[in-house]
Amino acid sequence: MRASVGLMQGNEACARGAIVAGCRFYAGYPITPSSEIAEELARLLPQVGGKFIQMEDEIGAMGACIGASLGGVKSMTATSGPGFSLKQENLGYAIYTEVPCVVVNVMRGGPSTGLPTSPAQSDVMQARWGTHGDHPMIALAPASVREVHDCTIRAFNLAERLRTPVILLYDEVIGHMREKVELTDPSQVAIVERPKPTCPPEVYLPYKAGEDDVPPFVRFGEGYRYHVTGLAHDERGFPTQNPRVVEAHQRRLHRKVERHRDEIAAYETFMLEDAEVAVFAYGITARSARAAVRTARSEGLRAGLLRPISLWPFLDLEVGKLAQQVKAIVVAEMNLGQMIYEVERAAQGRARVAAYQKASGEPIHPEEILAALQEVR
Amino acid sequence: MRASVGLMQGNEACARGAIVAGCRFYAGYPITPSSEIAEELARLLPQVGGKFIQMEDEIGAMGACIGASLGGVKSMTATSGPGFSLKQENLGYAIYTEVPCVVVNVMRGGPSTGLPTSPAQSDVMQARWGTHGDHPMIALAPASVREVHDCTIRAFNLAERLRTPVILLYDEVIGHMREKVELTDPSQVAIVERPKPTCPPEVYLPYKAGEDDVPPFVRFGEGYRYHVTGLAHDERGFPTQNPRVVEAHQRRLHRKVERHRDEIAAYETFMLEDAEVAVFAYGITARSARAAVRTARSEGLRAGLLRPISLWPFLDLEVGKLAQQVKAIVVAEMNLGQMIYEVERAAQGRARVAAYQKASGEPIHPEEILAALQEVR
Amino acid sequence: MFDYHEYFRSEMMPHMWCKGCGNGIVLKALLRAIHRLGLSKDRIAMVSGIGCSSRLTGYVDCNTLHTTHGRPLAFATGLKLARPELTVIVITGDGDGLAIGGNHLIHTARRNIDLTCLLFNNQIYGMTGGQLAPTTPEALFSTTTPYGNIEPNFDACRLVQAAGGTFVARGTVYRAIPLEKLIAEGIQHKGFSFIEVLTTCPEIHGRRNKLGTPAEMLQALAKTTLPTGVIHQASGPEYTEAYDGIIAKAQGRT
Amino acid sequence: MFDYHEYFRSEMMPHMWCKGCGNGIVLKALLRAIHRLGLSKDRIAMVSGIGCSSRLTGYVDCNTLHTTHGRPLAFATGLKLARPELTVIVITGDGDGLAIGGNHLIHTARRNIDLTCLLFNNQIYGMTGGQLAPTTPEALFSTTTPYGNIEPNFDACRLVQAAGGTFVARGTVYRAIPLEKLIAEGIQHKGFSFIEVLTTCPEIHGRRNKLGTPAEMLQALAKTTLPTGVIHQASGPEYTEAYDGIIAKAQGRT
Amino acid sequence: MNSLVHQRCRVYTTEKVTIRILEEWCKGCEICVDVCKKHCLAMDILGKVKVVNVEACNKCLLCDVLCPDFAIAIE
Amino acid sequence: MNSLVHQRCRVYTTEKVTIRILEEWCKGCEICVDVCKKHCLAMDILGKVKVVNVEACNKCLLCDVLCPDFAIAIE
Amino acid sequence: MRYEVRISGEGGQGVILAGIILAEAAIRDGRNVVQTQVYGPESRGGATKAEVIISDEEIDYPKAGRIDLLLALTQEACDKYSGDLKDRGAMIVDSSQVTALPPGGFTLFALPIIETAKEKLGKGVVANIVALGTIAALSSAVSREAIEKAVLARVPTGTEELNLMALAAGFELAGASSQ
Amino acid sequence: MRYEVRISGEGGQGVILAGIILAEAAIRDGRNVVQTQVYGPESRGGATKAEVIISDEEIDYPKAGRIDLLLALTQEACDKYSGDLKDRGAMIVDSSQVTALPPGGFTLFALPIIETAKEKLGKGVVANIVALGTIAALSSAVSREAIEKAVLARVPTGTEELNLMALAAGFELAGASSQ
Ligand SMILES: Cc1ncc(C[n+]2csc(CCOP(=O)(O)OP(=O)(O)O)c2C)c(N)n1
Ligand SMILES: Cc1ncc(C[n+]2csc(CCOP(=O)(O)OP(=O)(O)O)c2C)c(N)n1
Ligand code: SF4
Ligand code: SF4
Ligand code: SF4
Ligand code: SF4
Ligand code: SF4
Ligand code: SF4
Ligand SMILES: [Mg+2]
Ligand SMILES: [Mg+2]
Repeated sequence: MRASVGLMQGNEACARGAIVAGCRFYAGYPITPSSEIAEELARLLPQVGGKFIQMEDEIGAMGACIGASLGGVKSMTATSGPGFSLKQENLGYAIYTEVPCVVVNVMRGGPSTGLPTSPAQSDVMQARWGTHGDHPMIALAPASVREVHDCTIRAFNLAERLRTPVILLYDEVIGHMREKVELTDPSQVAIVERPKPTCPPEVYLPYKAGEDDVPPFVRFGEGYRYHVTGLAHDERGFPTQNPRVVEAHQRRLHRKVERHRDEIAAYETFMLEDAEVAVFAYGITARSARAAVRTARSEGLRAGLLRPISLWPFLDLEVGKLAQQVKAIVVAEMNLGQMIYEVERAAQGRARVAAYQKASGEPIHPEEILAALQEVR
Repeated sequence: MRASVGLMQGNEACARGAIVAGCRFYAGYPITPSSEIAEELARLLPQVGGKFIQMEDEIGAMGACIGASLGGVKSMTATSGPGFSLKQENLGYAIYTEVPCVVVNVMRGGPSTGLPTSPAQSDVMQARWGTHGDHPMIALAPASVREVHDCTIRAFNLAERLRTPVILLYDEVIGHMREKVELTDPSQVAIVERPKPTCPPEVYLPYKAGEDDVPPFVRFGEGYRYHVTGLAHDERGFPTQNPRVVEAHQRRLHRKVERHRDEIAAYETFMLEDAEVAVFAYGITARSARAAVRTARSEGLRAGLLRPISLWPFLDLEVGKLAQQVKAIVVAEMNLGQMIYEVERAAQGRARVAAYQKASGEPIHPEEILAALQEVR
Repeated sequence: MFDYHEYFRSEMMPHMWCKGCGNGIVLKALLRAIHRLGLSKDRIAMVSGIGCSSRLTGYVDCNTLHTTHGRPLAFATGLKLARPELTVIVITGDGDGLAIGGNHLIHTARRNIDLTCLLFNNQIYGMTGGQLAPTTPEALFSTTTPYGNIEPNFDACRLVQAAGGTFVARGTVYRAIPLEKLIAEGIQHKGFSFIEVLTTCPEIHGRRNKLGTPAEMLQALAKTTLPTGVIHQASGPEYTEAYDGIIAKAQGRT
Repeated sequence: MFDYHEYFRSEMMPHMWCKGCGNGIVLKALLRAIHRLGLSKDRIAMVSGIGCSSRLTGYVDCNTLHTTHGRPLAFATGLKLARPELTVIVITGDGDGLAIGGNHLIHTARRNIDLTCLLFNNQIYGMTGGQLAPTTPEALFSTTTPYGNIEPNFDACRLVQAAGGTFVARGTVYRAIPLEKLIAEGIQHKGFSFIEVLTTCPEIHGRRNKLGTPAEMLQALAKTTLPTGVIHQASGPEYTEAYDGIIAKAQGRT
Repeated sequence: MNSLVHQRCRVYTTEKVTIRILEEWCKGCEICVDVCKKHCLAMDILGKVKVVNVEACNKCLLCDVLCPDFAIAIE
Repeated sequence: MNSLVHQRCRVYTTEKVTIRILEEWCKGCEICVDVCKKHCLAMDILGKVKVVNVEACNKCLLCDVLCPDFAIAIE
Repeated sequence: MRYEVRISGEGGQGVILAGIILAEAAIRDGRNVVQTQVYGPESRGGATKAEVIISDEEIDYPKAGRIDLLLALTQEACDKYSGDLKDRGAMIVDSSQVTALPPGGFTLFALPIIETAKEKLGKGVVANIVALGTIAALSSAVSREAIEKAVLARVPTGTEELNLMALAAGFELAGASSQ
Repeated sequence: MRYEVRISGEGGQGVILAGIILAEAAIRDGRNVVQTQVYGPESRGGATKAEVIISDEEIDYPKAGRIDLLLALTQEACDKYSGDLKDRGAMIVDSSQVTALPPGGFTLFALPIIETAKEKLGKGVVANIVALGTIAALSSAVSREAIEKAVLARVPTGTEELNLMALAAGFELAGASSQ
């Protein structure tokens, strides 16, 4: 497990990151292009005393993941589009009952079966809104193999810290490519554990949060007998229809994520200081965007890049500021318009927002983004 | 089936509207608060020679619905939050393979099991983005029992006309309340049938569209043997990975809905002509908003209401215009912020956008909206 | 004598089940079985789906998990793998466990993981107001079979046995003491135990089909033509134990 | 002599299956059975899920529907109800039909709707590169059981029979002529017919587990310990016909 | 807590047997009345069970075991 | 169309039997070679099947029925 | 003018049907109407209610909030559902069932509804129709003709007579009381 | 400088492994590297390819688009994958397999790679390693030392000798040809 410099595949990096983060349970169902995560963990988990199970479907996998997490074990599942759709109901359950876990979606072309072996970025809105009912959401979008590894660890840390599922979204190219990576020694990586109650069982309220809106969590079987339900519930975890209790719970769930926005928010800027036009791009597309910005600069166009690493909650503030600075923002995505809606909203008409979209199953080439930049210059 | 004036329940109106629209197949799985639609259709369908089946789950119900539609029968399914989450994968299949059907979601409190018997409006973003991959979406949101009936018919007409699933979204209160309704004689209602090919089988291309981007459709078993797949496919319906073909298909799907926006778009304005503040509200909340606007007017506040009946595609233009006219728009919804994102985006900073949100399981009362209006006046 | 109240969450009682509903009788048998086995409340986890029967978990003062419709066995599988030392009891209904959750049932049986599953078969969807279940007898009425049911129904025990279950039993709420024994045996069995409990829904199913008073419905169960008692028992490697073997292998210990 | 090519979509051939894959042999048997029964291509609908085997529908020149993973029986149920006059044949894999789609399988069997389901059991997930299937023999390797499989596997025929299937049969690609006959009988059977076909995945499963050449894998099937031939046949009301009775009732004709 | 519940019970007692009825919880399903072969039990006008013949009770426990509402206990 | 496919076949024929090989489609799995008890078939150096002894063929049809690639037909 | 009626009682008493009939009567009178009720597990057995809002204008907000007339057939229903009765509203209770009244200023009509059904009409199940009679009599919600027709249109054939008698009995009870 | 290599052949020839070893060799040389390949059903049997991009700078776009060096072990692979070879790029083909060449201006090296593996080394399976030798020799992609170490690190124990010989044979073939 001692990591250093080497060639590593994106999906492998995800599996290894999970092990470093303390993940000791994986339940999944195979699907291209995410299967290597499962395959790697089927091998690695028992080596560290953890467990891997291939369930009968993605719904069961999500359920088993939540069950294991309630058993006190850091848990993960991974899938791609069709499987991500199937997980939505239980994902909502985990959000509502505040059970930490990490859900990886390696995006492929869609909708439906689509292009199983081609990349896309067309599940980013689904990641935010896929399950029914009101819910907050945290999603990270790494752009390199190294970042897959680190974001997986961050996803676990955030999940445990905030008692909520965290979604890791990256596309087939990132999942399948091998890249030179330099990894920190696992012993140097900061690992977060779920907040534990300090009170005795008799007074423990599983859904009573303190200051930070995160209720302390104790695994099943430790004497803190409590109830977990996907029905609207009170601080004791018992079903309630009391409108005030229901509303308060709903609002706390949102606030929990909202108030930790700064802890969650992550992005990279590239040559943005003096930029007059900017690209907004994430994941694989951001790599092309970086290349395009380099070329644009060499051609005298003051371009820059805002690359969100955390997609949800959305970087409203950062995009708002960007819109004040630049003339135009090119939103480049491998879909027919998803994050651009958020950029438009945050820009509030202060900068022109232009789209570069592609849904052919191929990654966007730097030259395509360069052309888009030149058009809005 | 001769309709006239009478007391009718929302869910019953949905079932009756379906029969008038020519629906002859229903597959579903019971869930509160939508079950009455199924129960009513279990009774009505065989009376008109149609068929009803209760499937083993919502996934199967959505699948059966698509199968029946390919068999040439207008088909419907209905559900609520948790079931709507489960239907997402097959819903995407129907969109991608262009199989018409109507999917009803009677919204209840959520996420997860939530409040099964309480109203909410918290699945509207899910309706747009719930399935993986890029896809267009049509969704209607009636606000009265009569409108449930009419929107159900419209949903079928749009579905058949555009070869795509159409979603009907309303909440528990609308679904369960009984109201005086006056229905047009069914024989006077315009019913749309799916576009049929005029060419012989040998040259039929099931996914080649004409001018209007809607490919003609022929049911299975008529000599036009063809292939339907959720994989990316070409005009013949055969799997392809050709980037140009894939991209063209994706763009046509979006264009198909986009170019018929005017046919789809529906909304009501109330006292908006000279309004200086407006409410944006749909479904049950719009009824409270109407009452609030009345009271506001009586108190000298020039308020008005924009009530979208079609939620998706979003009424960008109409909201954009509204933002130019009024000082502020109050978006009132029974959720913690969903359509408000779209309103903010379309408003482009031209009007203040304020939220009135409630997630307690109770409908929003007119006085709450009135207070919100007074605050932004 | 044994006092059920020791096992209750007093805040949640009395329970929400209708007058005369058989679910309370099953709950009693379950609590007696737990008591008889001397299991500590801290060491028991109960996992249920959605339905009237699944509300049971809310009432019992142990580690309880009320999951999503049809999925309790999947959640329980994860929990058991994470904490093999817990006694995990799954509560499900005929809709929850045989309709939407049928697949998890057969796969859990196949894996032979050490869970005890009680399936409350009341022949109907009680919670949602009386729709058809895969156990509703032919010709009976439900809200979704207004002209009488035409679907054959499942023999849950046969199905679970065919799927590989190693302890398969059927009891009824009318014979509550034998039921208690079956439950106790199921819990003690190493591997997947399945106990179908024939129970009654007088409020919804009974009323619609004129099946008589709650007591009459109970008594009718005495005459079931289905076999009762332990129907099948076999031994085979238990899943969490087998997985320990994998860990040993992976760590080079075998 | 009979010419398979009459039934092909020439644009889609040759097929995508690997060298030596048993799927082609099943396709042949199926086409011969169709030919033998003299069914018109226009009157046949084939519905499949997702997997190598499910790609079959793309090759056959009839009304074909390649659905989502695990769901072909649900789609087929809707289609059959809409068009009872069509002969509906469902193609599924052991992952598609027994893992994710297991629930639809048992419920379709229970309803006894007139579909013919061919389940291609190659003991593995071929399409996704060789993960564990619920049919993978114990101790064998797959990409998700790198230390050997510890899960018992399903006997699909037993399961379907227990669920209520009225025609249950098992054939192998090694005995391709009897297979053809089983398929023909299944199609002719009124009600749900289930035919498990033991087939081979030499490229993925065979290679990883060193099961020999394609021919050796075929020949190994001759020695299967599972019963083959028609395993169970019964008669019972067929679902679409029973539903016609409901329509008659609703319309006051009975 | 137990004792608290017990205090809320109506108690009928003889040397051989004690029958406790938790009226609050009794939903009046009449199961106990029906299954008691000794006719010890009956319904009162408010639809709650009452003991009409505690002497006849043979401690068969049927009522105790079959009451779905934990409203009757035999000791 | 059939005849088109047939034209693309290599044909081996005797009075008793005609063996057609559609080389384009043959993937070289060797199943036919293995199952032919009469040793009529063999692989060529490009990994395609060829008929080496058409005379010996007893029309058992095993090769025809078991070729997964529709590449060999016996008439 | 918006007029809000709430009919409450216990599951099985026919409270919902009474609400529906009242609503249909209002339609016969040419008025607008919305009827709602409680759903879900908590409505099985236990207290339940139906609400009817009648108006000549369009009815925007469909839920009752300021009840003009409340009828309670059981004590539990009265306890649970009398909260929204408006100041000086009318409250009809079954005199044998409801003994404890909520605080507040309202006009009370304590009538032997269930007893009348049981004893005068010999059928406890028509208590809901008796109740309807009292509502129609004590309010201007619906006309007598409309409620009679509405009752006839809803009840099973063969029971028309009985139900009309029940309705009349309700009118009578109310008449006796309001004199 | 970005250097793009594509290694193509047929499933089972070890093309992917060759790509991985090449990439690992580049890492040993202290360079940045990205390796990609074809996935999915179409990569079973049939033509397949692995791509390696080597650079001293950060590698943004990870896919090959202007190939510097293309190696094709089969005709099918050559037909399918030679499209992106840049003008004046290098093309190494197996001389016995690839007979028809694509149009365009490139430096061709037709080498008996498979034959060398089969006949000189007695093991057809090491053709991929022979191929690697030719690539290392004919390009400046990786150093000889790095590729040797990379090969040793990846091949099964017991086959080190054979594989080093295969690599050397590749260098030799290339040397002979580039002289
Ligand atoms: C995904 C989903 N679909 C449907 C429902 C609605 N639902 C709740 S309980 C239930 C059926 C209950 O039947 P059963 O399992 O037999 O339990 P019972 O109430 O009869 O004890 C259904 C369909 C749901 N909660 N979630
Ligand atoms: C919802 C969903 N989950 C997973 C997949 C990925 N997937 C495609 S085929 C397959 C399994 C195929 O196995 P099987 O049904 O046995 O068919 P085979 O390829 O072996 O013929 C899986 C898991 C998918 N397409 N959709
Ligand atoms: S509805 Fe039926 S199953 Fe549910 S609590 Fe009531 S009687 Fe019991
Ligand atoms: S992977 Fe296996 S099942 Fe799939 S085509 Fe290849 S040999 Fe056949
Ligand atoms: S214990 Fe038996 S005899 Fe005594 S009251 Fe109960 S049922 Fe009757
Ligand atoms: S069985 Fe229980 S709930 Fe029913 S009447 Fe007797 S004591 Fe009351
Ligand atoms: S028909 Fe039989 S004998 Fe003739 S070539 Fe084929 S396998 Fe050999
Ligand atoms: S069986 Fe078919 S594909 Fe295989 S070698 Fe023989 S002819 Fe070729
Ligand atoms: Mg049930
Ligand atoms: Mg398989």
